[in-house]
Amino acid sequence: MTEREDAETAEAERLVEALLFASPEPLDEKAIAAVVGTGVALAAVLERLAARYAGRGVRLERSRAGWAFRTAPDLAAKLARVDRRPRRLSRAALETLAVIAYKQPVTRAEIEAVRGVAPTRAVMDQLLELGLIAPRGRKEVPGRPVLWGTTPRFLDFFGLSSLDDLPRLEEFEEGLFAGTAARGGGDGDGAGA
Amino acid sequence: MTEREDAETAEAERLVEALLFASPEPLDEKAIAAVVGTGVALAAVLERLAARYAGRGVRLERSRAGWAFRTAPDLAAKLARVDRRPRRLSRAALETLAVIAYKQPVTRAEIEAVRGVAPTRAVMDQLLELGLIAPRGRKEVPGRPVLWGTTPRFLDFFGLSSLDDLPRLEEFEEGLFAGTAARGGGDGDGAGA
Amino acid sequence: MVREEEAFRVELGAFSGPLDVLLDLARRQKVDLAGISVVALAEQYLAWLESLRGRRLALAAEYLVMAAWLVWLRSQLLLPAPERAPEADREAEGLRERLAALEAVRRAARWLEERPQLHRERLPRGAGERLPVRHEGPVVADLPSLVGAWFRLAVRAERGRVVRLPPRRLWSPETALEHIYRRLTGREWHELAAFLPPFSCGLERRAALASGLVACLELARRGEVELRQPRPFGPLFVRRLA
Repeated sequence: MTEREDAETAEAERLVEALLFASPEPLDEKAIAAVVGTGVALAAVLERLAARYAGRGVRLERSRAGWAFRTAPDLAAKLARVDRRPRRLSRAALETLAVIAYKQPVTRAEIEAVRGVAPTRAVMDQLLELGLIAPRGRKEVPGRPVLWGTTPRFLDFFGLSSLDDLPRLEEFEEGLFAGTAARGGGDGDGAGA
Repeated sequence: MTEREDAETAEAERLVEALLFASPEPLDEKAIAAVVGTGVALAAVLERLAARYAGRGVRLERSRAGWAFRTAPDLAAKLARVDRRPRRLSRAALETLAVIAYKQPVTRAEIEAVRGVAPTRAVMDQLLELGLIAPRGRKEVPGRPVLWGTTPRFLDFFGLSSLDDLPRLEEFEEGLFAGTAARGGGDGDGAGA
Repeated sequence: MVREEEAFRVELGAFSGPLDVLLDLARRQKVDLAGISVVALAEQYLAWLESLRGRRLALAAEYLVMAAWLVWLRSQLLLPAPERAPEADREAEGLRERLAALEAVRRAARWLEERPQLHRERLPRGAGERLPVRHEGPVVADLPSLVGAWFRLAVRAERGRVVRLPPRRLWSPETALEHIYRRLTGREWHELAAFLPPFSCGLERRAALASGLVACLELARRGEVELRQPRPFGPLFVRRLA
């Protein structure tokens, strides 16, 4: 390779590098050639560029869609942004926890029957990790599914002294629908909850 | 530097490279440290990374907005079609932006005093939408008008590392008053100048 | 303020306001701005304005205000120094300074324009990657949201069951009136509840009781029966009048 050819290849490599960096999508060799021109040995340029990025934090990857820069897979876990703000239990987690709290011990299938959807693995894992639920043996039916119940930590978490402190829907229904006759007693119940 | 420290720095450099490559917006050192950790000599790592990319198709740029990879300006002509978002700022927008950059914090009325016309709503909207200007409180005069200033994105947009990179306004005035004595007005009104 | 700036520019070319026109005229004098003749500038401006009026272009008030001021300034500057209004020289100097300041800002704007701009000379990463977020903050939830979640589920389950039930049996006031009137005999008091149909569902029973009460009130209005309720919200008694 002459010195001039060398300089041309180096320049083409810079251009391809910038092009693939700025492109929103992977580019195939035809699209790259449209920018770089046809006077360049594109395959060789791409190979050199890929070699330059080998082992770096970013790699030049080739897929069926074309060439693109991607962060090195081994860094994925370290690149995660850490969010230390408090976050609320998701609606799905709250519902699952509520069914377990009110109906315990229950199987996953029973939770699904109430909610209409089965709790996801991620939700169950989160509740377990938080120590809010625990297995309570198995139900003696075919398949022997695990029964779930709440833990002492659950009471702590919600500031309850016992499970009896959980207000029941019926108490409210009496108060709401049975008219004033029930009001006297209903109020007292509600206050204790 | 021990061999181990060396390996750690190299790994931190890969991580910072991946992080900055993944982000289209500049990241400041605080944001980078949040991912890389504080046990690293971040300034040195960034310096090494910037040196590694010097002369490449992509450069590591530093401004008050933070660090960001950007394509090398000399390749612009060939890359013109890659980014579909180039939007030319109108002369009115550029002049308004110049007044804000030099006189900040500044009210609309003060911009009007310099340009002879108030910036239109459309111009202010465009500058705001591009994230080049932002309100900087209010001026404590009757009516409490909003004060405007430029943003870190303004620096990134124009490739400035800080507002100090702006030439002093007096430099632009140079030559405007040259030869005053010699030219002293033909009709007598310039004599006092 | 010249709000019409945008519309106006179409008619007046590249000028944004009268100061812009004056700067352009001043630069055509080809001397530095400090040495510019304000008298000549005023005359050029007025001539320019006249040429526009000849073409019947609508002018914004700002251009005419500037014209009026320049006419005054020119007339003052043409007077011998002792007879001039003392502020005239100051005004002329002020105008030169404003033109110089505008020119400097224009040059600054041009300098900015020529910078290697983002998305023009310097492209950002096109395919930014969204980095994963790892939550390490505490998880919070309160009792009201837990209980609320349960109540929503329970009510939804209840509604789901209602769908499977037969349609509600309702006792209309007309039916109730006919039913009670036919069965109410003798002069004794009868508890209204005794006349209700054997509905077991609470809601249906309460609806029937309401219809029964309406029916009894109608009968009482007609003078057919009288009603008695010994205590508030207690049972209702009804008997036929003679």
